Amino acid sequence: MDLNFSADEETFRLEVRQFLARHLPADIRDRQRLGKRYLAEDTIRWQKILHAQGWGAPTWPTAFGGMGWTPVQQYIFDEERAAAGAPGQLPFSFKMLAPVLMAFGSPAQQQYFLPRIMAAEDWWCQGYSEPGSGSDLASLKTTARREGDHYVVNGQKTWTTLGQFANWIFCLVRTNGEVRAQQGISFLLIDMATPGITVRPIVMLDGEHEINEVWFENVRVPVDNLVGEENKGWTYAKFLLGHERTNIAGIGDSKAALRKLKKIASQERAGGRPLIENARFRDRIAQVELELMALEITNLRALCADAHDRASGIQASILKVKGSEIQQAIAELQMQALGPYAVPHLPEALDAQWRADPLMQQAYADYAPALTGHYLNLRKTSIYAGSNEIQKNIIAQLTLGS
Amino acid sequence: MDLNFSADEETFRLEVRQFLARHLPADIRDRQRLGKRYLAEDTIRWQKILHAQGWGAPTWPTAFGGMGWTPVQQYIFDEERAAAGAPGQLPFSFKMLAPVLMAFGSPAQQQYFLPRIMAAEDWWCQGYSEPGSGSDLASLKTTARREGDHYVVNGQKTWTTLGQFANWIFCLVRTNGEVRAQQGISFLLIDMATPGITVRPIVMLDGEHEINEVWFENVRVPVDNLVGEENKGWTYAKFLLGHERTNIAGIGDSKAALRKLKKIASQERAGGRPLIENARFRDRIAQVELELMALEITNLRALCADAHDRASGIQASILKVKGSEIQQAIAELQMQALGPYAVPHLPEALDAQWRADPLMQQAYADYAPALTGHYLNLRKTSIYAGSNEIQKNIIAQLTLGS
Amino acid sequence: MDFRYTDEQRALQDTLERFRARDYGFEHRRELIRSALGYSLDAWNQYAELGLLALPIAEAHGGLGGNAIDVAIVMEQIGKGLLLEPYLSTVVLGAGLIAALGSSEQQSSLEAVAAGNSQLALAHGEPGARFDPFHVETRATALNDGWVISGHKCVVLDAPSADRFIVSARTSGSTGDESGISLFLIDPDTAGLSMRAYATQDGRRAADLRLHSARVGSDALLGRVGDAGPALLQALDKAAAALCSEAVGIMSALNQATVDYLDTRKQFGTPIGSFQALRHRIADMLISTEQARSMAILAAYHADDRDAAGRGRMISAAKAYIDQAARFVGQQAVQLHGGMGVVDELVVSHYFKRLTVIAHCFGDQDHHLDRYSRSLSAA
Amino acid sequence: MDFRYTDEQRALQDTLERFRARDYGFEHRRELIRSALGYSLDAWNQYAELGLLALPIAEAHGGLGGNAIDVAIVMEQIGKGLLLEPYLSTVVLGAGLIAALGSSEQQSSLEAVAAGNSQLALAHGEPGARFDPFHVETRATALNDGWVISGHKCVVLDAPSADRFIVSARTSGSTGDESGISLFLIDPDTAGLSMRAYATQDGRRAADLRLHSARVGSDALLGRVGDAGPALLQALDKAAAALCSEAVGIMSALNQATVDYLDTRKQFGTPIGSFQALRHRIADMLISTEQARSMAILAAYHADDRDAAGRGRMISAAKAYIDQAARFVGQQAVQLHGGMGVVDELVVSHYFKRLTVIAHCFGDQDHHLDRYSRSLSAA
Repeated sequence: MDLNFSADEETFRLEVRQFLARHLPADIRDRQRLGKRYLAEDTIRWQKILHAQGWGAPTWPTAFGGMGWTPVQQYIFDEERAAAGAPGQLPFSFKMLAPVLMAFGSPAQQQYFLPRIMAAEDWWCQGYSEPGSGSDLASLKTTARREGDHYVVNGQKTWTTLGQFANWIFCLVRTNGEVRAQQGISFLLIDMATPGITVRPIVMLDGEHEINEVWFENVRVPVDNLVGEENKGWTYAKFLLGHERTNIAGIGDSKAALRKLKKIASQERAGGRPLIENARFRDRIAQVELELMALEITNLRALCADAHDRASGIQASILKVKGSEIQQAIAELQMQALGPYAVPHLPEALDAQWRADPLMQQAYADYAPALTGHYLNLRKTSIYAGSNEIQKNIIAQLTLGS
Repeated sequence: MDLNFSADEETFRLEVRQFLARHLPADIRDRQRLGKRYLAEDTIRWQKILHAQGWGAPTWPTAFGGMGWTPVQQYIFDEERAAAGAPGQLPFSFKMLAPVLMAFGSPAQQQYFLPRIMAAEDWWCQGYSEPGSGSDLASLKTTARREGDHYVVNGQKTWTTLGQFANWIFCLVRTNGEVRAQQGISFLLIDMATPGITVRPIVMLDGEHEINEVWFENVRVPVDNLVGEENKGWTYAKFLLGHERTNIAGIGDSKAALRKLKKIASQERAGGRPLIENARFRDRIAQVELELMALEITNLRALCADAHDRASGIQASILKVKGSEIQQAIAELQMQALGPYAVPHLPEALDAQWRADPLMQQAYADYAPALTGHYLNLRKTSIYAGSNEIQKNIIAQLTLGS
Repeated sequence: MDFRYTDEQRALQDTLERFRARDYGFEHRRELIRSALGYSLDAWNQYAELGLLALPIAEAHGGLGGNAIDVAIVMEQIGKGLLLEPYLSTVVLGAGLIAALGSSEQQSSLEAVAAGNSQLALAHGEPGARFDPFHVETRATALNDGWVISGHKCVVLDAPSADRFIVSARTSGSTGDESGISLFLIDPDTAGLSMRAYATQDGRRAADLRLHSARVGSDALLGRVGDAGPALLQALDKAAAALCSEAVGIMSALNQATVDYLDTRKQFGTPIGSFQALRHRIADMLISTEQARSMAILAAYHADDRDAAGRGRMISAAKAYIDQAARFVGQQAVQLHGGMGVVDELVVSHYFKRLTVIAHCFGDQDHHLDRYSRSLSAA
Repeated sequence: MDFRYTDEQRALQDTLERFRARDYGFEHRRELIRSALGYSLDAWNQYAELGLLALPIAEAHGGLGGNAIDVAIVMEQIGKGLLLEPYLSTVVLGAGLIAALGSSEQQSSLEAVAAGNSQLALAHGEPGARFDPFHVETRATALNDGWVISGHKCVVLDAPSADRFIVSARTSGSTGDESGISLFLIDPDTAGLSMRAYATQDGRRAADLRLHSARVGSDALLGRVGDAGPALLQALDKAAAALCSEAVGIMSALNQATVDYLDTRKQFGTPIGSFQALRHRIADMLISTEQARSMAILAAYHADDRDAAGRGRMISAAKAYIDQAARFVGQQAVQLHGGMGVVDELVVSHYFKRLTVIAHCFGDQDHHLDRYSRSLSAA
């Protein structure tokens, strides 16, 4: 047993850190640090920088342009990425669609789409959930009717994260309504520019536009855009959901968030002293730090286990449940650290160019405007990607049987 | 709205308090205070004293010898009783059997048994649960076969609390095995001296003998000891369970336990100062005190509501869940206050005549020997009388439907 | 011991329930939030007509002489309806302080409050004060026949619509002292006073105020010089108690909304309300809410007590408990609504945001737990 | 980064699992608890034969040179089997301190430990010390060619069967100082030493010791005068780390027992393991246990660190976390067993009692949370 990273791993970490220090644009880093409003441009710029370095797809196999990094190297990369304040890569493109294309896509699909993802030429969003089909995904109703060499798609998808920026969407559609729900589903790639597609914003509880409804009205999709076989989409969907949960714990981001929390608690004052010296608040920080220490080891244990162990659903579900709880707890403490200043809502302060108001400047720190909205927004983490209740169902199922 | 007790109620409280100060024997009080091993004799002596005062059955209607006290007066009586360190009355006799006899018993049964309960001439125990029939009580298997003017009882009851001291047991028995489970049950009164009854101790996790198994082998019970009608026992059983939950919150006992906790925390030392000045431990006391303050009001709201509201199962279930959680939390803090001295197990110290060991005397306070066992023992409170999971089922059932 | 409302109190409750249902629908409320004012002047006038604005003001000052229980009834309905009007700021805090400390001339201004013609805001909190009631660094210095005031007041609730501020300032002593704090009635257009208005997370309005040698007359002083501490503390306690009732109103509304959702929403072919894990969650939410309701009753009952130590214990017990319970109920209501819990278009997220804001007003859970906990070792 | 055990470690684990299954059944254990000694000398001899008693002792002193990971493997199995033998007292604490501080003559006594012929007990805790490692009021004064020791040592684990005590006493400084603490090897029959033996809540043995001017020779001193603090602290940290592994062993055994019970026990015609609320409880127990396991690994990995601050942070993090997790898992295992959880005749209550005792040994949750939390604002 050796809980230290190997010399090679430490060398790798240094290389990543130096790359980030040299190439991460300061304006992107500062927006991340201050929790400014999401800019699609940041994600694209940064992806192009990564691609130029040859690191466009750290999680992919070398056969498809990945670097063949070990899981531990990928973990180190993500930790350093988060620590430096660089954006994450688009999960819909990299962690969801790409593995499906690699496993089930045609060579033509692989050769066309994968390089475009790496080069930030395409932006993919996800067409899975529908109103009424959330945890019970197989009950989806969007149809695709074959007409010659096209499918004609009708229906509605929802919870489409960042869909307003996407030029492609991958969709689960029903191609056969006569059979058991799971057996009539297909997996389609759809160009968002196709006539008949309407994207409507859904405003979240923090007042921000992050998710969308996507409506399809007689949308014609070439049959070449079918992934794998018709009516086999449920298999691909489950495969995708398995990949969605890799790195679901978000250790790197939570470690960065915890450092930020400590910084905030050192800067905010209570009773004339730094808040972090208040034993009650400090205990709260300590409690979540312990959870995170434990989860980091739990995550690394999963990464270092052989492939068979790693695939165990229990571990992935634990990482999802605890990872989301920790993210939420840290965000809540960041907000609570503000005391009364958790109350103002200044959406304008989330704009990149906003500068603190002279009247409030001294009292209202630059990190303050984003924190309460962030807390509100992160309630989603225990709901999405298989709610924590679903994860516990999975754990119980694998332990107790049905 | 008036959260003060009325002048009459305060006068009543004073009367109760004076009575307790005058009549509660010091040796009983001290055993209660120090958590000594349960003495049946204490319960009997105290019941005789109450009876002599004319207060033998505070919770009963006047028609049966009760005092016609209001629910609030009963509450005050119990609070003062607990504060003074007097034993509670036997729930099996007073809160379970008696209401059933009053509602469904024959005049002969009422006239014979009720006065004997008040005079502490009979000690009743409960024959409800069986191995395999806990929460699912209606699946009970003990049979009573009619033979002339007797029933012949065969089977096994369990979890019979204090059964080793009882001279009577009330039992649910199956008198018809041909019908739906609930429809073939009868309610029998059985003299424990009848041949064929065997009482076997069950040792609890604290090493004490508090509960028993009761075995019936061809036990002949006169048909006069049938309560109500044959095969209607399930109705009476449910009626009894409803009464079991009155005063289930145990506010008086928990208030006394909380005072004891504060006393312990004032006496135990941490870092050279009283433990109660340690903010972290004091916060834990504060948290449970808030729960208890809230539950006291919740309980009083239920008592003061009109009879219809009071019967609402939701309120009783809340009182059971929170009441047991609070009892457990206080006992846990009492144990934790001892620090390393939570570890010794001195069962001999629970004997009434035990005097502290000279070697440990100064360090090991007189309250210490009972606390860890008490914590262990009280795990039962979230299990018995309808486990807290069953209570939540009830709340959900009444709120969401089935 | 009697938990019943009086007939008048029941009538008050019924009236407000009807008002909410009839005049304060969710879509209407969304429009109000988007409006410049942020609430409804029509509703405010109705409050006046219904006597809500005169409710806790003593009869001697033209009020109805109601008590904190009456206010609690109003606040619970404000919670259930997510009403946006500045009731707490104007009636509980503003009018309460004028009634407690004001000269007879100042008291006469309460008639305008009762009539709906005057709205007040308490400018008390300061950067770095967190929730310490006596952490006042703003300074007022006597000059000629008046006062010069300088300082920074933060997150002044309902400031943008107020026609008068009650500003706390230190006239003697040091930061943290109870004595030496004075209150001043100040017009928003006073020279030297500047305001940065903003929305709050729950869609209301507030502002930070800066006073740069703002000059006010001697008639601005509310009560005796340096003596406002105890009345201020009681006003803050009353506000905390009122928020407790508002939170309980929200929690019961959230429970109802969640129960309705679980009954309706289907997954895997059955209503999700049939899943035992969710059923037990609902049971836990109901238990928390009933317990919170008991604490809100306790807080309201003691909010009028003059004895600061005993009152403070009860208020802090209630606010600490209710903030915790509200956090649980709010978060779980969102969770059980799934994706529908985190969108703006359903009321559930608005209830949740209001509970989040309540937890950061007039002392958060840690503040009140600390205040209560300290009283244990002092006892 | 590598979480695999070595081949030797896997063999050790397998051996102990076989030993538990073959030689340490529940009924056998009950008899041992009722015996005068309270554990099995046969088992102890087997420990010696298997090399467990020599495991963490340096090869230079006749040991196997194992590390804290090896000890963790043993402790996890001790937890799963609820083994009663004084392994922690003799090997981790006793032998560990002699190895760390002893003269070569004292070190030579470790051979007897390794052979199973000597059992040790650390007499360190004192009334009022709670879990402060440097709260030592027992005094040792040099007299002629030896020492005179007076004081009270409380809850000395495994004292009744020990043939030597390691007693901490203050030779200089004041209560709470790290420096000025010395350790002494003392025979139980030393004049002036009296013992009150008793059982512990989990069926083991311990004692309070009184020293009334107990006289020992100069060769009783372990290490240099007044310098034992750091070694003592590390021994206590190692003991806490070992308990973490023991607790994780118990928690996984409890989870397994509970899963088996839920699969078997029927109510309302179906196994109670089909009720979703209970299924989610099991999921929560498994999650807690996996997280606790990670913390136990962290503690074992750092237990051998010489840097006290870094080590202490990790040990306290682990013990605070695991005490909390063990409390949850233990209480829920009892709860899910219903009535069968609170009786003596099933193993579940015995596991629960052992977890309860572990939570009160070598620092409780509050002690370790405090130690960890303080390191945050110091950082």
